[in-house]
Amino acid sequence: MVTQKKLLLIFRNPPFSSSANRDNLDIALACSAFDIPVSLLFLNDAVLQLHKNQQSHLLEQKDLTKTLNALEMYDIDQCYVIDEHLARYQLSKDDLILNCHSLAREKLASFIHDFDVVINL
Amino acid sequence: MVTQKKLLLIFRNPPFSSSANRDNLDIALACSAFDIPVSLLFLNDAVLQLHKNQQSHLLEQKDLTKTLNALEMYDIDQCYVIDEHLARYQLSKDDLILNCHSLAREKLASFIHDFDVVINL
Amino acid sequence: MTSSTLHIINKAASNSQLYRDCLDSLHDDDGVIFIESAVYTACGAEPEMFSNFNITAYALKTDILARGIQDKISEKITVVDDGEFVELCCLYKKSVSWF
Amino acid sequence: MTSSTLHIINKAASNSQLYRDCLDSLHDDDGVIFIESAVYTACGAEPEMFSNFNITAYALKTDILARGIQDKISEKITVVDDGEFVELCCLYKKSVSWF
Amino acid sequence: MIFSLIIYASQTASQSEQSALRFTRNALQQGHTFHRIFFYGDTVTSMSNLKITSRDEIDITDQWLELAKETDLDLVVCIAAAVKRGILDQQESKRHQKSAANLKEGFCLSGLGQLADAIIHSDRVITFGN
Amino acid sequence: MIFSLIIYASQTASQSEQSALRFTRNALQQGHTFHRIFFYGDTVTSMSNLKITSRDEIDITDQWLELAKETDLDLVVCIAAAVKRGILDQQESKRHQKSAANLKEGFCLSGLGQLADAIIHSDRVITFGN
Repeated sequence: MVTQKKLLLIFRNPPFSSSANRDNLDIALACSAFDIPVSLLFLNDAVLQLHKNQQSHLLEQKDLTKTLNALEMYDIDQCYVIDEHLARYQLSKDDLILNCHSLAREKLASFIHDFDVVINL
Repeated sequence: MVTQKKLLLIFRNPPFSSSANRDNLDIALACSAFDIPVSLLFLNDAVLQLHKNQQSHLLEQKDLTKTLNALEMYDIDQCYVIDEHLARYQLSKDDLILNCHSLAREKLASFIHDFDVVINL
Repeated sequence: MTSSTLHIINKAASNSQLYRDCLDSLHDDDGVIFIESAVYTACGAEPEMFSNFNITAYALKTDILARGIQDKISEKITVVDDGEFVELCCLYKKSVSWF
Repeated sequence: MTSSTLHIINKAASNSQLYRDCLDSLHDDDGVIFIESAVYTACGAEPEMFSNFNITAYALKTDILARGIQDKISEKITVVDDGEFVELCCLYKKSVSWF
Repeated sequence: MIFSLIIYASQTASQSEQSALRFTRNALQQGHTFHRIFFYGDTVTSMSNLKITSRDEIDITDQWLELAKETDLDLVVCIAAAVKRGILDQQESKRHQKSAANLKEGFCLSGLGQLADAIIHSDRVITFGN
Repeated sequence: MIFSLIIYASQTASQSEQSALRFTRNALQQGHTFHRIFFYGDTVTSMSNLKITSRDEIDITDQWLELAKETDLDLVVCIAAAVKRGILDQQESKRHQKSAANLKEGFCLSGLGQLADAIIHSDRVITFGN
């Protein structure tokens, strides 16, 4: 029997700057479909990916917001941000499209420690 | 009649990390063949590209050192580094494969100001 | 037309080395334009880092709107549309892109 | 086998945000290995930034030799060959790559 | 004013190609001309005609072609960058005895001399990169 | 120990694919096994059979194939990443009515489910990226 592993996906990029955020989200959906428990951590500039009021059509890009909003349908509701990273961009949790848990920066190491597999794109 | 333009190519990457340094060197050779006066500026981590004793065969990569050494044959002898950037990596001009002019960091802005076209890969 | 340079930067300020190199390269009367992810630098306190210089800092409207940060842009920043970006590239004698 | 994490970092320290994030993520008894352009971080004073932590810092020999910096590696760094890198990945329970 | 652009960024990895396209459209509207658009580095992989864009996405490469039709843009893809990434026109495909050519029609493979020429003959050379 | 690797970096833009290859060779020498090597993101453009490597350079992609011949490696290229970058096998080429297929023989296009499966069935998942 295979033991269930906890997967953490770390996001580090602002929106529209690379395909990494979308690629990482696609991993989240695929792994969730295989019943792997998935958590998402939006580090640093990646909190900007969660900012409300984005208008991706202005850049003729696909809207990642839709996929992010669909996460709950896939039973992925473990999303995390770091307080200090929100503050750096003068954001509060209300400015985000997802309902995120916030972590103190000092707790980051023990948070990561608890996972079995980490993918950091 | 077309006025002669002075071209500056800025390098910013350490060796083996991207194709930018090689791509920039190829621009230097092509432009020199068209009689465009070319200068090369190795900013920051790019000074590491000039470090002696590299062994690119260990990474199964092509040696940029050979191309750099061929620059003089192409009459490209205007190569610049920033003192402070050398010092950051505990390098002196003797550690470099090219004979470079060194610039104080405070002179960088007026140095760039004097060129007509700048490509910064 | 000026004899100065327009510096075009497109990365967020977390790329601090890129910003340091750009700052070191700013000549009197140069301009800086924040495009793509660099428009976040035009928010709040961040443009302070450019305040020691006699330069004008611009930010590209389309990229600001796409990111939904139009209400956060610092008063020190001149917001320009796509057409005005082209005009700036004509106004300044050359450009240097930082990416 | 430990229950700790091996952090694999491959960029030069000029990517300071990457290093800050990696540092923030270091748990007691975690290890860090510098590969590719990160081996420059194993030179001289740079590894100081990791000295506040109870971690072991490694650097990959092949990448050091390719860059010609074998004489500059700090004494605080354990230089490992390609085989030992594999062994470290077995020794630590998981890895996190920083790039 | 005569512009040339260097585009140096993978289309999938950045917004650069889209920024360059918007810049070009706006400059043309203002009556400026373009000596050349030079695609270099990882950008060249966008010019594959084997690329499949999903229905809800926009292929920026095709927009370059539309713009070029209306305005006679010279869209040059660096030949050295292209062949080492597997983007071939008929001639290169034949020369290297490959099974297919995949450069999108409307783009032209050529050498870095075309970039040097663009530097000489343009009032402004703008780089969009990543 | 059972490893799987994720490789996420353009071959031309980084050393990551070479690092991953060296890691794999050394782990195999030590008697470890690999459940899967998963090529994702811009990495997939390396798997084009139209790519032309100059005589003084080494094509890392071919070295994966050599290693796979000796050791039965499962080299999976993410299908979504591949088709949007113009890397097609015969089946995808036919399905999208394209003129050619260009995936190098020895690599296999498949979905992200193969990555999930690799996570479940491997003791270690290591990412090499850029």
